[in-house]
Amino acid sequence: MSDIATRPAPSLLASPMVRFGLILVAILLAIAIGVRLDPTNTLYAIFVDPFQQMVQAPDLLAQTVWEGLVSGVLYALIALGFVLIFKASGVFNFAQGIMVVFAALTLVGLYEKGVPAFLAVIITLGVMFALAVTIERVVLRPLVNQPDIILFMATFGITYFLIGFGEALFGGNPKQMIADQLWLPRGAIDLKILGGLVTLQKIDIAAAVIASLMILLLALFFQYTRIGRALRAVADSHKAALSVGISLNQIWVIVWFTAGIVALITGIMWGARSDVSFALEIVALKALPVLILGGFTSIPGAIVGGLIIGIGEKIGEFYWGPLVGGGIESWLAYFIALAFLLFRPQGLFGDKIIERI
Amino acid sequence: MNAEPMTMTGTPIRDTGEVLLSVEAISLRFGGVKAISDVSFDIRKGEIRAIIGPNGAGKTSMLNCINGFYQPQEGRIVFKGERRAKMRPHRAAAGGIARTFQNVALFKGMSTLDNIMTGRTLKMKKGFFWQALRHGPAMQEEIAHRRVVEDIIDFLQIEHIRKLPVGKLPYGLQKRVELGRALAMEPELLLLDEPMAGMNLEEKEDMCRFILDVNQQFGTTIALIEHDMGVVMDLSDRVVVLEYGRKIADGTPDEVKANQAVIDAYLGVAH
Amino acid sequence: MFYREAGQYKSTYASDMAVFPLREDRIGIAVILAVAFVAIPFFGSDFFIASVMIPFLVFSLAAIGLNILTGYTGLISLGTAAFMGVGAYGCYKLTTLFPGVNIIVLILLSGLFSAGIGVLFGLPSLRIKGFYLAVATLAAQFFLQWCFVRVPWLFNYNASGSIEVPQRTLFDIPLTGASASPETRYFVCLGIVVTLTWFASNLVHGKLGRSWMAVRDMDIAAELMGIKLLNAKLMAFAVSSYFAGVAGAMMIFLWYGGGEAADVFSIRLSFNILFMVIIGGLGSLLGSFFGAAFLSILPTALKFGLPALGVPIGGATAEHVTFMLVGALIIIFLIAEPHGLARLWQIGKQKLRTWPFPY
Amino acid sequence: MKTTTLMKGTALAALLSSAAMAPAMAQDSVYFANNAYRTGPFSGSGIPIGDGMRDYITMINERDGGVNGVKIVYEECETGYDTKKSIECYEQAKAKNTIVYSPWSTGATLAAIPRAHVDKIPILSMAYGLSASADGTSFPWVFIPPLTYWDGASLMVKHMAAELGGMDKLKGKKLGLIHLDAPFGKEPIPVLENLAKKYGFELKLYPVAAADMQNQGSLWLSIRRDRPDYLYNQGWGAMNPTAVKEAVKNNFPINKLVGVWWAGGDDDARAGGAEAKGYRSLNFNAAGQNFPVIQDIIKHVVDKGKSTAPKEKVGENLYNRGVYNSMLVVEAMRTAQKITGKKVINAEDMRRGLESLNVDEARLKEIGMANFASPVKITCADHSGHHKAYVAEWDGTKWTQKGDWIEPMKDEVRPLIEANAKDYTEKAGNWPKRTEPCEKSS
Repeated sequence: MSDIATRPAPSLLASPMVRFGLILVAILLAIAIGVRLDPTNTLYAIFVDPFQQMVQAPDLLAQTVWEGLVSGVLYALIALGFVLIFKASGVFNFAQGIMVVFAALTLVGLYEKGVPAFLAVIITLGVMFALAVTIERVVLRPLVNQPDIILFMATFGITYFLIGFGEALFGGNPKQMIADQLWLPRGAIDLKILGGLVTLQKIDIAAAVIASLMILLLALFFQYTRIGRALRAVADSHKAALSVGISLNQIWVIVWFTAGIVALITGIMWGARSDVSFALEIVALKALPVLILGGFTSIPGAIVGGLIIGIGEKIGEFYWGPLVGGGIESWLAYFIALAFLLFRPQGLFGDKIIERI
Repeated sequence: MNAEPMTMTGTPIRDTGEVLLSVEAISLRFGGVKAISDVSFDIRKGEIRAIIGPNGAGKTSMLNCINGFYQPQEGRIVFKGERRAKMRPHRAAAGGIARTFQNVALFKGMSTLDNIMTGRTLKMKKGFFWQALRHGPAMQEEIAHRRVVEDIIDFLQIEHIRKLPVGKLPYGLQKRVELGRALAMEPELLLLDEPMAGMNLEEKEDMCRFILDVNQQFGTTIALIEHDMGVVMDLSDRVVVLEYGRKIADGTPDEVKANQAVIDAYLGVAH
Repeated sequence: MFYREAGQYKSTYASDMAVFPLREDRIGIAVILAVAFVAIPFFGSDFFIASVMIPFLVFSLAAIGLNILTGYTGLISLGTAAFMGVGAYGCYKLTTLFPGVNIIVLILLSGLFSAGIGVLFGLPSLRIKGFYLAVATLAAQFFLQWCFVRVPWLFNYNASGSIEVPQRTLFDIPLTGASASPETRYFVCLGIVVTLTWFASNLVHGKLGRSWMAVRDMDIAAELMGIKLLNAKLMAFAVSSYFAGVAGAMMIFLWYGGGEAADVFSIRLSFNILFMVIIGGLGSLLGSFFGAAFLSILPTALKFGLPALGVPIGGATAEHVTFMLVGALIIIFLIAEPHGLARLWQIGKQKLRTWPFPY
Repeated sequence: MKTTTLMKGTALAALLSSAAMAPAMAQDSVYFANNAYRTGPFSGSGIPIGDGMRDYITMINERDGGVNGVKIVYEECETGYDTKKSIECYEQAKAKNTIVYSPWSTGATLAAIPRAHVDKIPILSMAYGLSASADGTSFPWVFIPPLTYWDGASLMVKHMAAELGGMDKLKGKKLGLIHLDAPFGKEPIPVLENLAKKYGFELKLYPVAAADMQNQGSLWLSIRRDRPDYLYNQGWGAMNPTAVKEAVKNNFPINKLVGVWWAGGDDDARAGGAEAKGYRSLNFNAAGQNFPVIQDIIKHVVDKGKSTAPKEKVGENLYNRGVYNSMLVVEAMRTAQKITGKKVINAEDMRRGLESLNVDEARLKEIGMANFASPVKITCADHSGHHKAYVAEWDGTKWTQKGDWIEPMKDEVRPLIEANAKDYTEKAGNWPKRTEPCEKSS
């Protein structure tokens, strides 16, 4: 073995300050909840009642899980865009969220200007390709070999630029996704099961199917094409890839374009569920806890992480949210991710952190 | 090469004092891989102790165990009579163990002066509020420690780079600054991990001189890892040899030189 | 020519360790302070003081706070706004609990609340690093923002859910509340910012600052030098959040003058302050001022300055242009000078040092 | 280097100072600053409102040559619905001597209220802002016609009772409140809580965090679980279309979902597609182009290319609401001119004008707004008027009036307003006592 090795990670819980902090948080939470409720019923409300509800109304539980699953798929799609870029270029692309909005806006904007729907999709893909080329030329190439943090910051710049640019071009008002024109199904399938009704939106089913297909395609692409192999090589080592004659610039364009395609599909799906507006950009932040869970470099991680976050926050909000007045969905995802991090700092599927000296 | 004439004679002539640190049956594993198995040796007060061995023998891991960066699964380390199975790095530092690193681990964004001043961190006692004021006692303390640091800078002859950021210094100078940073801690035990790696002859000679001076002037006990056998044999009082995480020899340079297992290890006898 | 170190000898360590060892720099600082304390309040219009200078000062302080955490200690935070919010709400509670205590004291004390909360959310930093930590700070951002809306105790059960800034005086001069003149509020802000900047400068030049930078540059080596990582990091969180908290209290009490505070301390603000730190220069106090000046004044100048100069620009267009410009500038800066405006300033000074004979 | 920096600084300072200088104003004009948000996540609502406001003022200037010959210099200040920017806008409006400040967000209103009382600038927050500011005795400088959020909440209860067949039928029913998790969204809660106690119905709260406006999945699951009989939506921006879509998706009877007037944008309802037909919202202005006033706007402004609104958007609900708001400004100005006898009025005159504002049926007819809105009367003590509103229904393409104009429960709302005004002024500490005399006419 070598002098370089994994270091037994220090147990966080062993640190007295941490333990103190955690106990403090727990006590504060307990008090906060306890004050709101009849004190004797607090424990019941936290530990018994939600589970009773789950058993009593299994249809609602199924519906909650389904809702979580669908939003999890969408989170996973955004996270997937992050992972693709991170793997190939080591850039933590903060702009992925705005790319989703930008792609969807371009599509809808073009349609509003009278371009037929499917032609609009093709043109939007062209726009995303142009965006990828521009980002590679203007941002990545001059910043090559800079520390990761600098590249991360640069993607903030891209985000802001795209917000201004997108609003200037298409206006900031919410727009409706052209779901019908893209032959996306509408309506719902009502399943009379579990002593109740579980409603599955066709658009949600379509989202899940399309997402799965896309992930499958990406996997095949990585596994069996020349470019895919090159991408994996770059992910392993930039220098090694260069030394066997892979053009980094080309790879970056391809990766950012791929992320752009993912963004467009995410935008269509999410837009069809609500509508296309810049408020989506904030929802896209939810992809970050997904990344924490799944690790920055793992595609399966992004998917599993997305599902855990999606389902976790829906169940948390639905069954425990009312105890504190609801609305906990806005931060629950981050806390779920944090809780996981305390035990696996590198994420569920992330590469092991190696500390060497 | 400059040398201390006495060690050339081969016998352990220096009166090295009582045991400062002893490593007792240490084993360290990473997952299934054994980095160190059942190694014991001691370091006596005032001596220069070398740890040598082929690449991957577990030398750096050994140093990492000594100053608490790694925690061995088995065995104990006794330092200044105090037994411990677990040790946090900052406790080791507080106990008087300082070290340098194989690949220079300086604070690249800081100046030479600030780097060496960090070595004084443990010795500076003024609290937060005095620091925020940076007047009165805090300033006096800062100045007192600055004096010590300036002495070290003089000693290592790096006055000219005092205010430069270390990231841009040549490698040899960086190693010197790193030594200065360790010295600023006024350690009882100084661990040097390949202090001469990647240096040219002239720089090596300088570094050797510094090491000997430190040992003699300040009476600092030194444990060093080094690949240059000439340097090891010239500098050290006693040598411990590791191979594949096991100790294969321990003794004076001459004894070690004559040891068949060591010769095999270095000449690469088939295993 | 004017700016030389030649001829200035340091005979004591104390003078060599001064923050501004050069006479010219000290004169420069004196001039800036004179302008800030005398010229601006005398010659600036109310609009300039209230909408340009006070925001600039508030953001400078917040940026210094974040710079201590991100620039000096290397821990990225996306939760600055939430910590500012803690300061603002903390100050509001203090003013209701201790109506007799001077408001300036309360503003300075309110930072302690955010320091405490900052430490709490800094705990994971021992175990997680880099981007992971950045995401973890988002937990603080969203959770605290939720609390600002959801815990009615924080806003004294006001039906409007907003902070109402009471009038508080010093020597019968109103410092806060609507009747406080922009000049007074500006002086209070300026005083706080100058004092706290001085503290910050002392800290980063001393033992604690060195520990922070050591943690940033090579945490493992720092640990082996005897620096307790958790302590150094938590200290950075505490000091950083303190600054953010005071900035937040100043924001509501001396700038906004009350209102719907919960949505003020949003993720957008966190990002903005991060940009200020990046553009200004990571690890530079001076850079924090540059960054704050740049990003807080630029949009205002675009929006109000251009129409005043006769350039027809609609409000919405100005807004879009600002976004695009800020984005583009971030990228340009990162490409041209990753160390920000502060480094450009240094390079400029270096050139000046040798001017007019650069060789 | 240094000198140049200093010079640049001075130049910038000069530039910004001059930006705030009073505009070179012709003798016969007044300045009116309006906050607009044509950018940001709420711009979908902000754009039609801004268009409506601007177009009405432009029409008055074009058609009548101003108000009694005094042109209104209308200027928009972009806020992006951001409080920080709105404060800048306030400072600018003040520096330019606006006759009235129009904050256009609850956050901006709250921030401006204390200042306005010192700077003596009237605030016209039309059916938004601080409900308590309807108390003219405590808030002489704030006006909140034609009704407050609390009136809206009481209207919702009345509407529910009317559909159920009487107040007594409310007992045992469930009313859900979907609201933006911010002060604006929480406004109706105290009134609804009181009424729930009084009439024995149950109130359920469904908060939507600003970050989750488009992500309401779990909230609607809770609605499915709780099965409320009616839902009141106190939402804004991207939250509304999402709520309508979710209601459709979750098979919630769409005609039982009623939005506050700000949840009644055309785009909000359109998002739900054909199934959104029947979605309702409270309203205090009529939608559509069939009013003389809108026709005049089309004739004098839109057709002449002086509007940024496309012709088909003219007459949309929020556009018309912008028109209504500008009408209040113009009528108040006219009143001020009448009271003071001056032509070019200032902010203090405008306050008096607002306080004596009385737009009755006849006047509405004169200005081409018959059946467009209910008459408005503001008095010295009552700065809102708590006027009638109606329930509008989305017919799939446009908003139509459903049912009559109904009075809010003024007797429920008024005590609450007075209590809260007292609370507000007490907490603020030396809140200025009202010194402005009431007009004799009011």
